[in-house]
Amino acid sequence: MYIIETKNLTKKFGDFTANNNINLQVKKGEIHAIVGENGAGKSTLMNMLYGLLQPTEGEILIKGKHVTIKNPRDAINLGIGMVHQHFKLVPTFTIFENILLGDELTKGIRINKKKEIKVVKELIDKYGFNINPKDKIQNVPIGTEQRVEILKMLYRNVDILILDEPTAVLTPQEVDELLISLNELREAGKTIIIITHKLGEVKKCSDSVTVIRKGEIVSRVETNDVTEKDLAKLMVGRDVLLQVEKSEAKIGEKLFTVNNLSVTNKQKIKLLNNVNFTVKRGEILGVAGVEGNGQSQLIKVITGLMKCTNGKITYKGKNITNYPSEKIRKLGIGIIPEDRYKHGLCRNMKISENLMAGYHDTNKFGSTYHYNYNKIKTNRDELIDDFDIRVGSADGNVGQLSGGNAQKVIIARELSMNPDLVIASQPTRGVDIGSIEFIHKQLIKLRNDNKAVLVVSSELSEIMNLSDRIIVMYKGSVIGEVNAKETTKEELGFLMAGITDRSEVENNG
Amino acid sequence: DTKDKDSEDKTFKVAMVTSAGGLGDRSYNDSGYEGLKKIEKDLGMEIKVVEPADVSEGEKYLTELAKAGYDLVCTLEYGHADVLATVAPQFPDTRFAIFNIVVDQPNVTSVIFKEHEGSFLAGALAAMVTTDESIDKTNDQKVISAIGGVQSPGIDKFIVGYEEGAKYIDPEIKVLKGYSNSFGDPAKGKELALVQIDQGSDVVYQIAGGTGEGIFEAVKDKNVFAIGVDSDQDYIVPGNILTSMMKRLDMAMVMLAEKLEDGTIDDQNLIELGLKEGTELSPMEHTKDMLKQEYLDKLEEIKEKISNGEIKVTDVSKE
Amino acid sequence: MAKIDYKQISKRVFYLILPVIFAFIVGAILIIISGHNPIEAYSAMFRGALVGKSALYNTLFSATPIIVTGLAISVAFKANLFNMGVEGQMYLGAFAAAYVGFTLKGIPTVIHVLLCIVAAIIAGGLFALIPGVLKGRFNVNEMVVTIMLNYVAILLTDYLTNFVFYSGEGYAATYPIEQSAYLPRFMKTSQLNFAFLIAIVMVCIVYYIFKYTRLGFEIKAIGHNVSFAEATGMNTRKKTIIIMVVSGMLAGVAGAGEILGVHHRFIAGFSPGYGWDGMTIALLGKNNPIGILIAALFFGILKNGGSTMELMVGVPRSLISIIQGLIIFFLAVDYLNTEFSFMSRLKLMFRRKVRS
Amino acid sequence: MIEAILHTSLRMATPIVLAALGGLFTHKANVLNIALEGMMLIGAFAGVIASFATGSIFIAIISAIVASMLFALLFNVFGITLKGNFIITGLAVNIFAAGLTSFVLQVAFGRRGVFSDPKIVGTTPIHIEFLDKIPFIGPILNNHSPMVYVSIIIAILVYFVLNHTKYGIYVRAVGENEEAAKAIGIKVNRIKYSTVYISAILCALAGINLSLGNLTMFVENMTNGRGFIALAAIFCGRGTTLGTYVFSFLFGFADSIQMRLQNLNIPGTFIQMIPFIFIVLVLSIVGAVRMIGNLDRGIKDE
Ligand SMILES: Nc1ncnc2c1ncn2[C@@H]1O[C@H](COP(=O)(O)OP(=O)(O)OP(=O)(O)O)[C@@H](O)[C@H]1O
Ligand SMILES: Nc1ncnc2c1ncn2[C@@H]1O[C@H](COP(=O)(O)OP(=O)(O)OP(=O)(O)O)[C@@H](O)[C@H]1O
Ligand SMILES: [Mg+2]
Ligand SMILES: [Mg+2]
Repeated sequence: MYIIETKNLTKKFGDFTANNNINLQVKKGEIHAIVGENGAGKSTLMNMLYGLLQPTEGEILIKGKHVTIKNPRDAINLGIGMVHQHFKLVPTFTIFENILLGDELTKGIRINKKKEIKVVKELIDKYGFNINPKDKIQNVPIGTEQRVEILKMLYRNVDILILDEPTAVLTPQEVDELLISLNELREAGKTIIIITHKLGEVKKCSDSVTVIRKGEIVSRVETNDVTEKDLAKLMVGRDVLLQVEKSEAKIGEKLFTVNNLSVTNKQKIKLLNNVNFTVKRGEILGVAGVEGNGQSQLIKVITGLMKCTNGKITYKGKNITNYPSEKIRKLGIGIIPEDRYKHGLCRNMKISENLMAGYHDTNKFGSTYHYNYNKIKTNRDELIDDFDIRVGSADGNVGQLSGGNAQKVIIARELSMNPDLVIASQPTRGVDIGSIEFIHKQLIKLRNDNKAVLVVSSELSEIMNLSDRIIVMYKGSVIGEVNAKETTKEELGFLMAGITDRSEVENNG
Repeated sequence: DTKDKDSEDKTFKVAMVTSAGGLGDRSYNDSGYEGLKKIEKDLGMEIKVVEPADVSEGEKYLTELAKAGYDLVCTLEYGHADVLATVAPQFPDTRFAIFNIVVDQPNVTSVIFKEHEGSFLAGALAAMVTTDESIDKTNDQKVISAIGGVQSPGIDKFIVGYEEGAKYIDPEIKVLKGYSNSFGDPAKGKELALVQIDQGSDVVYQIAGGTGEGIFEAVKDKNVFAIGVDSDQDYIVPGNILTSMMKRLDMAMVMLAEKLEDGTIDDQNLIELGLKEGTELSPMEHTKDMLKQEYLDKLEEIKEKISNGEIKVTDVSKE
Repeated sequence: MAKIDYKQISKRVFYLILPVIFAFIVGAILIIISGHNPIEAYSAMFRGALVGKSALYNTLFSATPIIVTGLAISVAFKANLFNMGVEGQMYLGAFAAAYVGFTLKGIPTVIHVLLCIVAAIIAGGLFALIPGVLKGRFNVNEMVVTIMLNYVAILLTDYLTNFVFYSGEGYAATYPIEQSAYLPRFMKTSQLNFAFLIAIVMVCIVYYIFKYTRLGFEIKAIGHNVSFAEATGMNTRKKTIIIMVVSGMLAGVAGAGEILGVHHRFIAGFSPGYGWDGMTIALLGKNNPIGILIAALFFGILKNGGSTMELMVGVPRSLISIIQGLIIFFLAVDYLNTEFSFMSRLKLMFRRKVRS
Repeated sequence: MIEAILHTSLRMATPIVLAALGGLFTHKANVLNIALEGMMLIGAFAGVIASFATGSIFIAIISAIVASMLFALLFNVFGITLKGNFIITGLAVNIFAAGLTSFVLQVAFGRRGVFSDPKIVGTTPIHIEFLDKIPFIGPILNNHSPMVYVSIIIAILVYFVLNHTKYGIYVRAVGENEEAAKAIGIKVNRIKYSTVYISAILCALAGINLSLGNLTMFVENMTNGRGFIALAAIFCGRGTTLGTYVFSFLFGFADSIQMRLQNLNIPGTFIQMIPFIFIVLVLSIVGAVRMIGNLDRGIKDE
């Protein structure tokens, strides 16, 4: 008997079929992975199980019984919990308030904050997360938000836990920890559905896998029977390079230099402390580090979203300190921001409009005083083609695109302007392996064309695969620099933990 | 001209266009409407009252009424002056009337009230009672006050007349002034009045439309005097409204209708109504008994002096 | 080529007419209660608003100011800026137009009119600069500031009218403007004048800005997502100021139209709330210039027909507001979007019933 | 003098305080409630009518609340259930309320403009003995209409409800991130409805205070923009209970100062601008101070 079973579940958005006759089967007590390309319909399927979307056709059986899940409350009552791909947290609330939202602990009619904090603290400790229950969501890094989402569901004691790309924003250590906790949860009798683009994780933790392509199930296999490569092939329908090959770097002149960059905020906290580095033509410089060590601020400053309090940024010999992003883009710097839907895209605007934003004042789309809609449309169609963006309707809004395809809109926009330098922050977060391959190829091509890339990623393997040189950030400073070819995950791990002198550790250990 | 010939058996039609405040102001517009109703009752004419939503509709209203065959179209809105000057020539057979402002057209009668003169009387009376110990509603301070709706020469005309009247009786008297910035905010009116009463005023002259309703409440609560405006408002808070500076719009309307009936209206392009015919103090039904006879005599004397030009009251709206 | 979806269009029209019919039915009941004949009242309304050239012209006349205030508000609303100060900006614009209208003498009419309008644009724009700068520089809530400044603008123009440029004619109005600054009428018996053409030109300009210019693009982006707009180089602080100013400038035009076309002098308190009506118009028109034009024309019909109804039949003025309020209620509803959720809800309910 | 000014301020601020506290709920639920004005007006009207008809202040209050809630129902049906735009529905409520009050007055009572009658029973000011003994504070707080005290109690209640109860948390969650609230199974629309009803109740009290506390009459459109001032107070107070209260009070304060200054030899219109300019100045200064040391570019996403 399956704990979750769907029969010919179909979901249409207008004319577009996102899920077509899905017959999903998940056994009780297993970890079931769902993989598929961006836009394959994974989130749609899960949203139906969680009551956020209503199926167009088909049935859902939970524990063998027909159910109608009208809203999340129904789902939770049925023992289903879900952690969303795009977080659903209240920014001004604290972590504990978010976790207990809807299940507040009260004393009389008054909320018992003390008890709430205590309970949440225990929960956090139980799963070994390193977060402070009293922090406000708006002040914590995105990785913490993810953990809060998971804790929210764990607190609700659901039998079935759906995790939609939970690891996309976690550090490798955190991923390991999460996978261990998932295992523990399984031992405790819970059923887990996990969506992820990282096939390694699938191999590591799941018992069985469902592969979805273009809204249909193409295969359901036992994890032990397949390799990563097999899965990749099932997903994409062709062989995929799990690691893009790149030639020897031909380093050129200095292109972009950051000198003594510092940011001190209102509360007199140094968010960045004398950061120095240089990006040369023909190379990819990786910025590694555990999230929350100043990478976001660094990117904000060098992409013109924030002013620095000290230091100097030079590009092609020109002082561009504290330039706004408008001017920065004009100088030929492409920007791929970390927060896709906040800084990179506008959900409620058309794909074509998103593809011109940031360059909307260039004459690519007509003159400054008159847009030419033919040009705008041509640009859209070309980029959708060139960058293989999977859209339901080319005329639709970006909000309708799946996460990975939305990211490709940004990549397409920034790379199509032929930049000399690309500043890319988490460029492949939440992107499927086929697309990762594609994006990596694009970035490497840029480097091979004697241009440069600065890439920030919390994904160590991405940093190591892509970069020629890696700097590591720790507490707002650059703590070390290594050569990508010579370094090891271990060495980077130490640096990221703030340990520069390894002998010290070894002696102590 | 057929109008004169058939005047015997013809039923005249009279229309009135209200000013921005509309009916229900218990003063200006209502007073005009009173007159209109009297015209219907006493003179047997057909009447109509209409209320435009805003000034820009004036032209439409005046035109349509003229077209509909009204013999006399009166507008209480002085903002219609310009419009009337263009509409009137198009309907030479219709008689128009406008109040408080002069429109120079052969078929327009402009009726002007000398509100400053009536206000002078009100001020004089106020000055006399404010220190009268025999009245339990006044104190020994020489302070009285006035509250206007929105500050403008049209309103200041009342206040300045009032002040001059008070000073005529006693140059030392202090006249407090306030504006509620609205003709329809009674709560504000009440507070303003309370503030003035707190500062020693015991006679509050209201020239503020609906805002005045709040002023009346304030004088009732504090047991001091108010002075009403436009129509006889004494009944609103009997005993606490010293008097009302009546603008006899009702009488003026009736007068116009009478002149229409006997055909003399065509020669009347400007009618100025002074103390006798137009602006006068109410009969003071509820307060007369509190007042000394000498006050009333004094008022008569002043009236006389204004009429024969011995006293000149400033009209600030004509500068 | 995209197919024209007739079903969709007829649905849209249907849902546009439905609320009006509904409001009129409720209105009819109230008319009966007030002791009048609804058929008579409505036919007066219909005739007064639509039958005959001068009726039609008067309807356009009533629509004129609110077309422009609607546009003014839409520019700000579209960028998610709550400019509730269009009323005040319009007052200052109107005053400036009147000032130029009565101080400059002996210049050719076209030039005089243009100068008046420019003055109004400048005054409205400058007044909107205050909330714009406060929002752009200090992030002060523009809704509050504009509501407050409305009072200031009206008081200020009251002062100027009553004490500085007082005509001496006994009511709160300035000197009349020169004949050369008049916007001419189209026909003698209707107040419709060239201000309407100006309004139409404004519709075109705003349409063009929204659709074809960089500013329009940025207004849209800022309105949807400021962070995104900033990150894509739109300098949202500066643009906020600019957008507020543009909105204020349009408000100024609305004021100028009223003075040059209708009153021919500044009258204290001349606006019965055109700025507020503009808000309803902008929202009903979904911030789309064409939509605004249609919504304003509809309001024109209501207003002009409403006054005929009061004039001819004697239906109380308040009833017209009631009907207006009702129509706005029904029009506010996005029937096309709700229809589906209603249907699906019904279906779900039905399904549940069947199961249990 | 200062005591008198503060006494007046408190009285004048009370209708604004009540309406603003009501509006605070909708504000927190991210429903822009322009209808405060209309709800207040209808409350004032229904209160006066009921008081006139029954002579009972209690029935007057109940009627005001019921009438105001009926308008809230309209707002909810059109604004929330049928997904109309809040601003339009709010404006429609205002137009409708203004029209209906004068229509009923005219048709049912044959009156125009003003409805005042000796039969209308107002609230009587409360004299609290022990306040007499306290200097300064005593004279300010004493001898007010009951709604003044009610408004102070309500302010405390509102603070408690918004910050310390489940309901308050849900309201805020709905307002800040509807998706988050939905995802956890909170009935978003139900919460929104309820906030509109709460604001209707408080607006009714505000209206009662205006028509039966400050005055004992109804005058067409007597709210005179107080609903919008209340809305402004909410925004000025950045949506906090205390801030909303303080700014509502400041409006009353600035207004009563203004009234006392009218005897100075400055044109009255400039004096009357004081409250409005004062608020703008306060906000600008607060804003400017907050901006010091700000490093982020761009407008804040509020
Ligand atoms: N509300 C919507 N309206 C229209 N189309 C939608 C909507 N939501 C999703 N889609 C479309 O349905 C398809 C499936 O989307 P879904 O989010 O389920 O993909 P996914 O498999 O989760 O992708 P990813 O891995 O990128 O998250 C996409 O093509 C998307 O564009
Ligand atoms: N629109 C107007 N047309 C002519 N006279 C007016 C007008 N408004 C006010 N007045 C004059 O000003 C005086 C003061 O008016 P009052 O205080 O009663 O205000 P009001 O008539 O209610 O004002 P509103 O016109 O706003 O209703 C009135 O006696 C009247 O003569
Ligand atoms: Mg997804
Ligand atoms: Mg005295």
